Amino acid sequence: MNAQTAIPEVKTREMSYAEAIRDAMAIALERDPTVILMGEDIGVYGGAFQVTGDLVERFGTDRVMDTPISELGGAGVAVGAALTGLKPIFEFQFSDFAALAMEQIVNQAAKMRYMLGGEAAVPLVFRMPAGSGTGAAAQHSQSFEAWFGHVPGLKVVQPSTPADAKGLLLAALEDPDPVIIFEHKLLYKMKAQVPEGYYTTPIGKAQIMRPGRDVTIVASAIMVHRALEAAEKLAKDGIDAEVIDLRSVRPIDRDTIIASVRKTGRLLCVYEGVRTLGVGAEISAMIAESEAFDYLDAPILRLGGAEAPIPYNPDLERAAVPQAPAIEAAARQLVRREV
Amino acid sequence: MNAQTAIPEVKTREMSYAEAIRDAMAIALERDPTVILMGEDIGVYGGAFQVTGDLVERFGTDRVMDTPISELGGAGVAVGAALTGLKPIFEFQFSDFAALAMEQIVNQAAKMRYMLGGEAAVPLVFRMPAGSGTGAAAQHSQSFEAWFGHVPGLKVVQPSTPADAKGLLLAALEDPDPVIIFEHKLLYKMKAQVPEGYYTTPIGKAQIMRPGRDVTIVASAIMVHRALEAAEKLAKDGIDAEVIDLRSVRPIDRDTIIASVRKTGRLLCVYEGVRTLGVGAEISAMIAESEAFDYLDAPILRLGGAEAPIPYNPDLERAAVPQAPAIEAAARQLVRREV
Amino acid sequence: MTMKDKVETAQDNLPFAIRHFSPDALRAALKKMYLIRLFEEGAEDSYTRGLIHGTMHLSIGQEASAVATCMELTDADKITSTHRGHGHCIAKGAEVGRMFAEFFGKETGYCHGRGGSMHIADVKTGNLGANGIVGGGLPIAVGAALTAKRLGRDDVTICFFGDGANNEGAFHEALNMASVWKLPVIFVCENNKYGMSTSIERSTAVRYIADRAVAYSMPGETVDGNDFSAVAEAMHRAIARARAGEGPSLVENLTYRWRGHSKSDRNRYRTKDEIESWMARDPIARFRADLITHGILNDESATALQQAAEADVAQGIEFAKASPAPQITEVTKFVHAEVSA
Amino acid sequence: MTMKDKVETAQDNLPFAIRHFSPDALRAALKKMYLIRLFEEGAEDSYTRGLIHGTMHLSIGQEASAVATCMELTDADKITSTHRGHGHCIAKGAEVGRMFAEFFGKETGYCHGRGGSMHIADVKTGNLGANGIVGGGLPIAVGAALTAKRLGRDDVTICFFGDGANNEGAFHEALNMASVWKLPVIFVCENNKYGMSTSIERSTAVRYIADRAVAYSMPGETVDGNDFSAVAEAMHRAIARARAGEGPSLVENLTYRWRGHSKSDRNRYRTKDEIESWMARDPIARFRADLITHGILNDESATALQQAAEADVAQGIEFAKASPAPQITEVTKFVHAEVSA
Ligand SMILES: Cc1ncc(C[n+]2csc(CCOP(=O)(O)OP(=O)(O)O)c2C)c(N)n1
Ligand SMILES: Cc1ncc(C[n+]2csc(CCOP(=O)(O)OP(=O)(O)O)c2C)c(N)n1
Ligand SMILES: [Mg+2]
Ligand SMILES: [Mg+2]
Repeated sequence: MNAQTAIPEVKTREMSYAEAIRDAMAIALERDPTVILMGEDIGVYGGAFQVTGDLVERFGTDRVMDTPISELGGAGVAVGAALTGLKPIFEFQFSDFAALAMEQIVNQAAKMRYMLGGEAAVPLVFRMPAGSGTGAAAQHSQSFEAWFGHVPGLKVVQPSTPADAKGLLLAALEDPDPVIIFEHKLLYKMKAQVPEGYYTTPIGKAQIMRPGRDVTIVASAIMVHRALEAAEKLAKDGIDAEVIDLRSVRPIDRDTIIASVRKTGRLLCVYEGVRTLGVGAEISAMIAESEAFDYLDAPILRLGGAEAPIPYNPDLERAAVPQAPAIEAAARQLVRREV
Repeated sequence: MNAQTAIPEVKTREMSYAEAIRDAMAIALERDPTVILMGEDIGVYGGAFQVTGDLVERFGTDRVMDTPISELGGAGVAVGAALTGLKPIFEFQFSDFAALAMEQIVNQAAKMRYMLGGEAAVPLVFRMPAGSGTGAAAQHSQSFEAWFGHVPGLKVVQPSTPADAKGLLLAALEDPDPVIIFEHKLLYKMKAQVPEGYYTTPIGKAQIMRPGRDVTIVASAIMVHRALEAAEKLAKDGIDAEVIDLRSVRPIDRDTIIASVRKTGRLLCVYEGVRTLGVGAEISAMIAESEAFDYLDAPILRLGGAEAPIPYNPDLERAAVPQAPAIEAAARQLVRREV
Repeated sequence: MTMKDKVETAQDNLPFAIRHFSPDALRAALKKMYLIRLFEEGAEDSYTRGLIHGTMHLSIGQEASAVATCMELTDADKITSTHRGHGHCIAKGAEVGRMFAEFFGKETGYCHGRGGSMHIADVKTGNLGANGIVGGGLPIAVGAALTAKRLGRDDVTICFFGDGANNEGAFHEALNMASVWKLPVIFVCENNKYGMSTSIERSTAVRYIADRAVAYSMPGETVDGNDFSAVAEAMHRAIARARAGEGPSLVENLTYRWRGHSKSDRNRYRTKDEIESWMARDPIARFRADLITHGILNDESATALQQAAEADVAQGIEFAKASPAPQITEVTKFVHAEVSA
Repeated sequence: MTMKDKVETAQDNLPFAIRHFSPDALRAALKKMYLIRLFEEGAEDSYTRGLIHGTMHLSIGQEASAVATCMELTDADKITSTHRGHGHCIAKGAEVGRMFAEFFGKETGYCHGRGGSMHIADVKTGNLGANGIVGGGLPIAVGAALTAKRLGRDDVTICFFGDGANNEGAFHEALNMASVWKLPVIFVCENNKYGMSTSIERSTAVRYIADRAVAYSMPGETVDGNDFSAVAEAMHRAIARARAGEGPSLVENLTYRWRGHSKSDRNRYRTKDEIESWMARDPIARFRADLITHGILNDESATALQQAAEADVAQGIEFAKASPAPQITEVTKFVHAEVSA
C-alpha cells in the first residue's frame, strides 16, 4: 500500500501510521500554542500504543497531559477547554472506553454549538484506537464509528493510511467543530510514504484506492487493505474491482460512491463494525434511495462484523470480522449474479 | 388506534400506555419476588412521567428503589443484581441519560454472557423514555435505538401501543438476556384496550397494522401512528399502503418486511432517530440485499430525523422529525415512480 | 460586579458584604435578586398563558446564592450552570429580554430559540450555559479553568451544581482533576435538600456535600445560602485562593426551592410546613432588610429598585413577544460552523 | 477457606492470622500464594512461547492481598475482580488448569475461550469475573450485595479495584449507593502506587485511597498489603460488619506489582531501585517465614507446598495444551441464551 495524498508534489518520508499521527501532533503543538494533548498515560508511557511517544519530552507536561483514569471527566475537561480557547486532542486509550464518555461527547460536545444557537463552539479532536485483531477480547476491540456517525454535530473519520492519518488529524484540528478519529490498532505499525510538514486531508471525501469497472467495494479502515488484497485476487480472474476508501463516516461522500456504482452497477460494503446498523447499512440505504438505484445490476451486499462481541480465541476473533477471502467471495457472488 | 394483541380472546380494559406499563410492572412484582424496580424518582414521585405511579405504595421501597442521580452506577448495580439472582427493571428518566451508562449497558450487560462463555447471564430490563415533541430540547429528546440496535447481546424494542407496551415488558422480563425498551414520551397518554392479566408479546416480531397492496411503510414508535394517519389520506386517493409496526429493532423481523415488500414492490421506512445510520438504514440495507430486491419497483425511501440536535422552538422541533404529511408525500412519490 | 466596586471599611463587626462591597454594588445586587424572582414569576405566568413550551425549573427562594456567588466576578470569569439556571444567568449579567426571548423560542433569544430554558448561555458575560444533564457542567468548568491556567489568565470559573448532582460520577472526576491540577475553579453546590423528590438523606452518604471536599484535598465550606453576606464571604475566600493559583474550593450554599422541581411536581416528598418555614426565610426580604439596617437603602429606594426590576421584566416580556421566530427551514443551522457547512 | 477452618487461641500477642486461622487454612493459603506466583510465571512463559494471544496483567508481588482478602469467604460470597485478576481468581478457589485453558483460548477454559485473561470468571466459586474496564466491577459488586440483602442471604461481596480505578466516576457512585443502602460489600483497593504509568501523586487528590471513605461515611483502613495477617485482620472486621448488616467498608492494601503494567510496559515511570526495594518485601517469602516462625510449617513442608503448586501449574498447562479449541463456526454461540436463540 502506498500513501496517496492530496499534495503529491511535496517531499515525503517513510513513517508508520503511529508515527504519522505523532508527526501531526508535533506539528500542531509547534504551530498553535492553544493545542494541548490529553489522555491516559500519553506522557512518559508514550501512550498505550506508543502514539504520543516522546511528545511529552519535547513539549512538556503542560501541553501533553496525563489524565487520571476518568474518561467522562477527562472528555468533559476537553469540552470545557475547547469552549474557552484551547484546542484539545483527547486520546482514549481504547475506543471502547468512549462508552464512558458518550454523555460529554454526544450530549455536550456535539450539541453545544446548536444548543447555544451558534454562540459558542467546541473545536476539539477525540482520538480513538479501534478495532479487533489484538487478542484483547470483547471490551477492547469494538468499532463504534456507527454510533458517532449517527450524531449530528460530530464529524467522524477513519484513516486507513499513514498519510491520511496525519492529514485528517491536521484537518480535524482546523475544523471549528468536534471531530472523532478512529485509528485502527492493526494499522499503527503499517509504513508508507507520508508528506513532510503541514498539510490537511479534507474531511468528508472518500478516496478511490483502485479504479475498476466491475464492482465497487467501499471499505473503511483496515478493511481497505483487505479489499485491495481481494481485488488483486479478483483481477487474476479478470474481475476488475473498484476499491473506495470511505475515510469519513460523517459526512459520507455520497458523490464518489454514487459515481462509482453508476459505473460498476454493483456495490459491496465492507466494514469491521457489527453488521447490523453498521456503516454499510447507511451506504447501502444511501445508494438504494439514490439515482444510482437504477444502475444496480445486483443487490447491494454488506460484509460486516459478526453479531457477537469480539471473542478472545484468535481463530474465532478472525472469524468475527471480514477477511480478504470473504470479500473476494462476496465480490464474485455479485459479479456472477444475473440481472 | 386499537390495541392489537397476541391473545385476542381475553378480557380487556382501557388503559393509557403509561398505565399499561405500570400494570405490567405490578403483575411482574406480584408474580416474581426477584423482580425489583430501580430508577430516579420512581418512588414517591411516581416517576418523571408518572409511569411507576403508586407502585412504591403497593410494593414498598425495597422493591421500588429510588436511586441517587448516578446513571452509570445505577445501571451497574442493576447488572450486578441481575447477575446474582434479581430481575431489575431499571428506568432511565430520559433515554438521553443512558449516554452516561453506555459502559455498563454495552461493555458489561450486553457482553457478559458471551465473555463468560455462557456461564452467567444478565436478565434485566432497561426502560428508556425517548423521543421529541415535549419541548425539552437537545438533551432530553433523543432517539438512541440505533445505538443499541448495533450491539450484539441486547434486544431492543419500541412498543407503539398500550397493549404492546405491557406485553413487551412482560416478555422482556421472561427473556434471559438484557432487553431495552424505548417508550415514546408522546405515547404515554395514549389510551387503548389492553388485555388484563399476564401475557407476553413476542420480542422480534413486527406487526402489520394496516394491510395494503401498493406500498410498504415500516414505522416505529410514534411514527406508526403518523404512518397510519398518512395511510388514511392515501386511501382516499386509492393508494393502499401497508403499515408495519417494526416493534423490535434488535432483532429485526426480516420475514414480515420482506413478505410485504414482495407484495407491494415499494418500501418507505419512517423513524424518528437521526436519519443517517438510523433504523431505516438497516431496514433498507436488509431489503437491498435480500431476495425482495428483485421485486422492488422503486428506490427504497427513508424518512428519519433531521441531521440536527432537537431544537427547542416548537415549530422547529416538529420540523426536525417526520410528520404525517411528509410520510404521505413520500409514499405518493414512491407510488408515482415509473419503473 | 467588578472589583472596583469594593470598598474597605473600618467597621469590622459589620457583615462581610456591607464591609466589602460598595453601596452601589449592594444595591445592584438587590436589584438582581428582584430581577431573578420577577423573571421566574414572569416565566411561570407566561407558561400558564401558553407562551412557553416544555418545562422549566424555577429557583425562587435561591436568589441570594446566585447573586452573592457571582458578586466578585467579571465578564472574564466564567460560570457553568444547571437546569435551574435562570438565577445564575441573571446574576452573571444577562438581560432578561433575551432570556424571555429564548423561553419563547425566538430568534432574538440567547440561543436563537434553539436551546430554551435548559440551555441558556450568555458567553459574552462569561456564562457557558445551563445544562440539561445533571452534573454535565462539572467537568466543563474544570476545562474552562484549565484554559485560564494554560493561557496564563487570572480568570476563575464557578461551577454551579445541585445536591443531587453530587452523586454523579462526573462530580468525583471533576473535583479530583481540579485538585490534582490546582485549577482556578470553585465548585458551588446549591444544596436545596432535594434532587427532584429524593432527599439528601435518601441519596447521599454524607450529611453535607462540603464534607466530601476532604476526598479531594480542597477546602470545603457549608454556609447559609439564604444569607447573602455569608455566601459572598465564602466565595471571596475561594476566589482569592483560586486567583492566587492555590487551586479549587467547594462551597455549599444551603437553600431551598419554593416551587416544585418542575412543572410536573406534586410536592409529595415534602411537607407544606417545610415549604412554609423556608418561605419565611426569604433571602430577598432578608437582604433588603439588612441593607436598610446598614443604611445602604431605605424602604422607598428599595421599593424603587424592585419597581425598576418589574419594569425590566415587563419590557423583557414585550421584547420577547414582539421578536421573530426562527425560520422553520433553518432546522440544521448552527449544527456546524457556517464556514465548514 | 470456610469459617470452620478458623480456631481461636489464647495467645493474643500472636499475629491475627496465626491466632485466627487453623494451621491447615494457613498452609492452604501459602499454597495459593505459590499457585498465583507460579501460574503467572507460567503464563508469562507461555506468552513468550506464543501459546497466549493478546496481553496480560500480572499481579506478581501482590499475592498476599488476593489470598488474605479472600481468607474468610465461602463459595456463596462473591468477588468482582479486575484486569489484574489472576490472583483473585485463584484465591477464590479457581483451578489453574481451566485458567490456563482460558488463556490458551480453549473450550475447556472458564469462559470457553471467549473471554481470555481479562474476563476470567468462575461463577461457581463466587468469582463474578475479571473486568477489562477499569472500575467496571465497582457498581456490579454493589448489585451483587443488593441481591444478597434483598434475598435475605448473609453472603458478602468483595470488590477488588486498583488505585487508578478510584478516580473513575463509577467508584464514587458505587461507594455512595453501597453506603446509603447499607449493603454487605467491601471495597478492596489494591494500591500498587500506579495506574499504568500514572502515580497516585499525579492522578489522585488524596494520599491514600482509604482517605476517601469519609466521603461515603464508611470505615476506611489502609494496611500493608504485603502483610498477610494485616490484610486478613482488616478484612475480618469489614466482613463481620457487612454480615451484621452494618454496611460497606473500604480496605486499602498497599502493595506493588513487580512486573510492568502489561506486556507493552517499558517501566519508564519508576526506578529500578523502587522495584527492587519492593521485591525485597516479597509477600510470599514473608508469609512463609511467619508460618515457620510460628511453627505452622517447617522449611521442608513449605517447600513441599511450593512443589505441589508447581505440579498443579505444570499439570494445568498440560491440560490446557491438550484441550480442544472452540469450533470456528461458533462465533455467535453464547451471545444469547440457547433457548431464546
Ligand atoms: C444525568 C441526568 N439525570 C437525571 C436528570 C433529571 N433531573 C433533572 S434535575 C434533577 C434533580 C437534580 O437535583 P439537584 O442537582 O439537587 O438540583 P436541583 O434540581 O435541586 O436544583 C433530575 C433528577 C437529568 N436532567 N440529567
Ligand atoms: C475505563 C478504562 N480506562 C482505561 C483502561 C486502560 N487501563 C487498563 S489497566 C489501567 C490501569 C489501572 O490502574 P489500577 O486501577 O491502579 O490497577 P493496576 O493496573 O495498578 O492493578 C488502565 C489505564 C481500561 N481498561 N478501562
Ligand atoms: Mg437539589
Ligand atoms: Mg494500580
